[in-house]
Amino acid sequence: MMMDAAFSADQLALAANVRDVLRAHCPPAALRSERRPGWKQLAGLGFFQVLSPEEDGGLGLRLIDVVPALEETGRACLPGPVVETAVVGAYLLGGAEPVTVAVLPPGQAYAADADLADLVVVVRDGAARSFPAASVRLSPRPGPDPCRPLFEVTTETPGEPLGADVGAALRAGAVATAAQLVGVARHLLSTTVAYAGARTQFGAPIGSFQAVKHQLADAAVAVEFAAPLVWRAAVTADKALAGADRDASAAKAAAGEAATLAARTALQVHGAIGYTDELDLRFWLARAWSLSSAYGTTAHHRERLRAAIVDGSPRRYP
Amino acid sequence: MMMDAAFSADQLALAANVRDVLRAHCPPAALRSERRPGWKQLAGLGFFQVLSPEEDGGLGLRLIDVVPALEETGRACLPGPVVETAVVGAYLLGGAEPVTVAVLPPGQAYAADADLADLVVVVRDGAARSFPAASVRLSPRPGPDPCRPLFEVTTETPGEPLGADVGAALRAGAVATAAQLVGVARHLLSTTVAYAGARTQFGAPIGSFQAVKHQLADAAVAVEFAAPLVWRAAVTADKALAGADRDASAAKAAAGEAATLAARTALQVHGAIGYTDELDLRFWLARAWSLSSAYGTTAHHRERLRAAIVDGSPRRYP
Amino acid sequence: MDLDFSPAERDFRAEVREWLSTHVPDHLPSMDTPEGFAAHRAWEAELAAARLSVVSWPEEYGGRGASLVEWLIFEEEYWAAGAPARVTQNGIFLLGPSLMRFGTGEQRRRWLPGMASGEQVWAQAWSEPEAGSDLAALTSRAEPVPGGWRLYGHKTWSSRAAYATHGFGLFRTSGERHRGLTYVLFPLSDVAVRPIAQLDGLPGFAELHFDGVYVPGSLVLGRPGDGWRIAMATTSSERGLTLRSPGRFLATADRLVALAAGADPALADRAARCWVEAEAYRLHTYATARGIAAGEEIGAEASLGKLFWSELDLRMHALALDLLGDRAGVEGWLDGFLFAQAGPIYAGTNEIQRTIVAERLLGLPR
Amino acid sequence: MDLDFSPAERDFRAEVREWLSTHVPDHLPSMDTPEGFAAHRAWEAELAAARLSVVSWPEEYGGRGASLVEWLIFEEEYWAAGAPARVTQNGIFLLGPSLMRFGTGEQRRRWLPGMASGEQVWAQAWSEPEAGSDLAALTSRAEPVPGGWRLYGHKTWSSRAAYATHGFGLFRTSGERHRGLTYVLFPLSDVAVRPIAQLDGLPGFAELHFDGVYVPGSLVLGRPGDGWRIAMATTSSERGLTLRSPGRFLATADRLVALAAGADPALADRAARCWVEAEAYRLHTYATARGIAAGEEIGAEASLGKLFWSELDLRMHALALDLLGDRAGVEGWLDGFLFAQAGPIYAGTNEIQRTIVAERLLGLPR
Repeated sequence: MMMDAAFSADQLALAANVRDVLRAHCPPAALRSERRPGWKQLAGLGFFQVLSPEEDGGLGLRLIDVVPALEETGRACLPGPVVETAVVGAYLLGGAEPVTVAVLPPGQAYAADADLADLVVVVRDGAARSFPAASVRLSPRPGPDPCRPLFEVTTETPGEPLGADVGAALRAGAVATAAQLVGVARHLLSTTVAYAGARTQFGAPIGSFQAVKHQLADAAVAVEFAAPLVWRAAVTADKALAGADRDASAAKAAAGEAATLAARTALQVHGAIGYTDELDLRFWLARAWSLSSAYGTTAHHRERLRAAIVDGSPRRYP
Repeated sequence: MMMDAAFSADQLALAANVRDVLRAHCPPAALRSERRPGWKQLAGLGFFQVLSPEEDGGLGLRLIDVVPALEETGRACLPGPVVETAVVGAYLLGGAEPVTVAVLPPGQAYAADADLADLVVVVRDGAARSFPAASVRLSPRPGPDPCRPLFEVTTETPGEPLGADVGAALRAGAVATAAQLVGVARHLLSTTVAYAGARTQFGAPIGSFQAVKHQLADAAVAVEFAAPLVWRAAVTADKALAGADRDASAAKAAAGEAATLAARTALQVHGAIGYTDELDLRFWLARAWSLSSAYGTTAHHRERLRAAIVDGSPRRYP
Repeated sequence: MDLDFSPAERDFRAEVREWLSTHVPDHLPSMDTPEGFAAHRAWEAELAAARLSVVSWPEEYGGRGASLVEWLIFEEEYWAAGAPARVTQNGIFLLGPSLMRFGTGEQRRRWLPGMASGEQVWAQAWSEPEAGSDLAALTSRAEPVPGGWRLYGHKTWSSRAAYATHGFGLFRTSGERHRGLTYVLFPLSDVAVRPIAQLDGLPGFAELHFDGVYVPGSLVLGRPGDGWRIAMATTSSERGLTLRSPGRFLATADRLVALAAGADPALADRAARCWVEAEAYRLHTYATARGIAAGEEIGAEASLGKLFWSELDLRMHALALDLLGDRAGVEGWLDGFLFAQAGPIYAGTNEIQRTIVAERLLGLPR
Repeated sequence: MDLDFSPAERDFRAEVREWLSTHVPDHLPSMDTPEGFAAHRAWEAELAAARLSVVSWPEEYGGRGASLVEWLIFEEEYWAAGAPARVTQNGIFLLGPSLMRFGTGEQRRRWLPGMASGEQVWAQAWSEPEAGSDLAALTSRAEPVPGGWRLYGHKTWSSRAAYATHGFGLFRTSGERHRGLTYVLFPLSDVAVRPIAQLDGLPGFAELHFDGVYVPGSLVLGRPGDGWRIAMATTSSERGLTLRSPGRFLATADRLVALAAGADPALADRAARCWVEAEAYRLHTYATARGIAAGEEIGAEASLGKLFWSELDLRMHALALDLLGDRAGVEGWLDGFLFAQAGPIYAGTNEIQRTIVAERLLGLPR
């Protein structure tokens, strides 16, 4: 709503480019038929190298610069390991070569989208190792999201240790995922508003009933106040400020809850049809659920927040 | 609603007697002018000796037998140490003599209604001691409830140790308070329904708006499903079953939350007028808040439930 | 009210528990696949052979004439044992009670035994594309022809219809909004069935297209024009006792509590809360059963229960996902999570339930 | 957007913090008692003498011409220092902005300085017994007489009016529902004021009875019939930035977090959540301030903020009571708890705010 005021014209322009590309090349129909719609075109924009240093051929931008663009990837429900390739990979690998990356973060059992990866990064016991895709065995595991399949990764080689700051990379992954969740939630809201304006029951559009209006308003409030926590977390991550982990957890937890609430509201307003393959809605519902447990579940981040704020020293003011 | 099916005809008849007495002798106007309205008439019914053994001149009933009657004392917002005198006192003192009792339970700083007491029972470190009112100093302390004033108790004598089972007495106090909270919540609901049917805004009774209906329905659900936990807790307390403490905590927490939700809903539906001395509503709001922290706050009971259920062994089935 | 069970009730519980402990199959494929449907039907036949498929029905229809309390006991044991979801549920829980109450003797004898044994599996056909919550707006119609009726129109969200053998639904026989509806049973063999894929990709629902399907007069339940009244009685039992007995939620809550052992206290707190709420639903249901045994009718009260269990089920499954993260699917919680999402929608949306509670139980103005 | 503050903003924060650290009084009696009202007014005068009472107002009216960001900084420091609630708030936050925007030069010069210094304390008079949420249904009226108007009717829920010196409100000057309302200022000396006791027994509100009170034409703000438009601009600022700056919630959340140290983890979890939410409100407000500085109008967006802070305030005070039990009163949390209960009611109920968000921001049909 007013949140655009938080971003610079350049940041918003990048997002607008991503949005245009995804409208053209990742329409909802593509979610049913393609595994990686729009990726070639995004690569053409330099999107997957956006955080890599300019000397490596990247755009050399900061995380905050891509928050609105990442939101657009959530809004479009873009499949594939976007955050892993454009964000976590850039932190861990430097980004000299454009490779597609899948990540198995600590606390998670499976790597999402590993079927598309050139490199699989496994983080265990605080250390990251990378494995060429050809060297690992992938076994599919059930998950909620048809466009974000999960794989158990079995490694048979020692892999290559990565020297970069693993904590910073995972933190950036959480913040980037939070930005996507905000985009997912915004799409869920707008598509539900459109449906509620068109669908009639009891002789009136269902969007004219107070119960529907008020549910949607509550979801809008949740999204509106999750968004600033996301940009705040991106800023503190970029500056490696004290509190960067805390802010990342605040962003991920709030965005996950906002998206889950938006999903619940969308399904409730749509009724049974929202539950089915007849509509595209299910892709965004699934994304809200699957990203909510990526890079730490909401509960995990709430636990970290409690430790940082109540047991830590939470001074706010500069 | 259907909960009457849970009680016997005798149990409901006792409640009906109490209700009739309180309608006649504890009308809302009395809450503004009297400290102990209806007490004499309730004593005439034997209400304050209801749990005492028949050989001591009591009625020899069980806790479950008075749950509906206790609910009526909440519904009428009856002032004075009702639970302390009729329930906790009966457990601790036997009840040979009819005395008015105030209690300072563990975890609480102040004794409610101690200004009316003949005896003040102080429970500390698992042991109960009783003090004649004349032997203690009472200092008023601020609380939310004008009809349930709080007092700091300063003792200057050692008091008399009470040999009875303190745990059982406090547990019964929590269950009895939960029953009162259900009654408070039921009154808040019914009085708010009446107001919503009469008050018009935007050309219609506000009770015809979905937003008002749905808030009240949610509060009704909370009350309806707190009530069975209360009678269950009374039964397991009477039989001293394993799980009696757990069931008491479930009852107290659920009833406190239901009453607090009913209070919030009542105030929201009434608007500013509910906030004022113009209406009687404020007495029930205050009672919901003050009883929620009596015999353990809702949070305290939730903590005990977690310990009993997740860290304990929660088998349900016989 | 005590939760003391009589010796007979205890014996019954022991018998059911014992039987289940040696018969419950390990894990059946989804009932929305052909092989899963067949496996579930075989399981229903096994249950029926032990006379455990519809314990509260009269013996002549395949039951044991068990009391409501015994039925609740059966359900507790059934779900605690991890037994499969009932593929027959729309028949035995929705149509069955209506048939017993409104059907002729011949209709009852003809249909109830096959329903109890799982030989016939029934799909419900209430909704239409333009009438979801607003059932009185139905337009599918039954036209009188000699000896019976011909059905025309289009139904949707018919659960289980992709594999079921029969269906039941409301069809318009006159223009009056509520009083123009008639309750009709029909074999699915003559109906064009188009499966609808759900979130999990499987056809849990179907669309039904009627293009003059003939049904004899003996397949009308009650009198023409009585459909609304009968359906309301049916949906009220759907909302209330029969469709969602506490057993299922108790079993879910127990599994959650086991999962939460050693978890972060904030999560353990939510698990304990779910456990208590499932218990509250159980206690409430026993009290309701006692009320029914004493001759009370369960009407709008059923809406209170529907609101409570559907919201509880959502919270329980959200907690499971928070506890398990990306292992929720492997651990078998994902189907339940998706099914829980439907709870506040089917059998009358929760918005409609709240309005019923407000108007009919609390007395707020329409 | 960074939260980097400029050197000037840092200096301003340091100055405010320093001044407050030596001036904030320990504890004033409630502003709804005569002695408390006087003490609060004395405190306002002290603030005004340091030119800290209305920092964002132009210097000629007693302010410093501070930016919105500086005002937010002031508020953060003010509440973090534990300074008293503002008895002047209806004037400086509601009427003041309207006067600056819609008043004549003479009106501004006449009224703003006394408002800034606390010499005049203003009460708002929107509601009537039959028009709470539905302001367009107001019936109190202003009748034209030579040189001015005579006011008739009955207002209620006028905060602070028991002790205030002046009031402002809407009065009907024609029958058109919205366009027949006129914005009038009036001295309370000529009005019959009947205090209304609140939950805490103190007269936080009053009823105002107008029986032909004369006000000169110079006390009408804007043109006759413009009242609704001006009031909407006022209530939008009431909902939005000015009435409830983040500073207050930040201070409450910080105190809660301190209380929660060592508490049960489930309670600590709620405290951490409140802390984060107060921070979210702060960040959102800075972004809004930047938007306003860039020329955007704050309209229906204000409703989002009102919903968020009022619900947060309820949750924070409920948590305080859960943490403190019967010591909540002694520890000073009870007044805040009661005040928080009013949050979802005043300045447009939260039901009205949700409808505004749904219709004006999301675009749902009326």
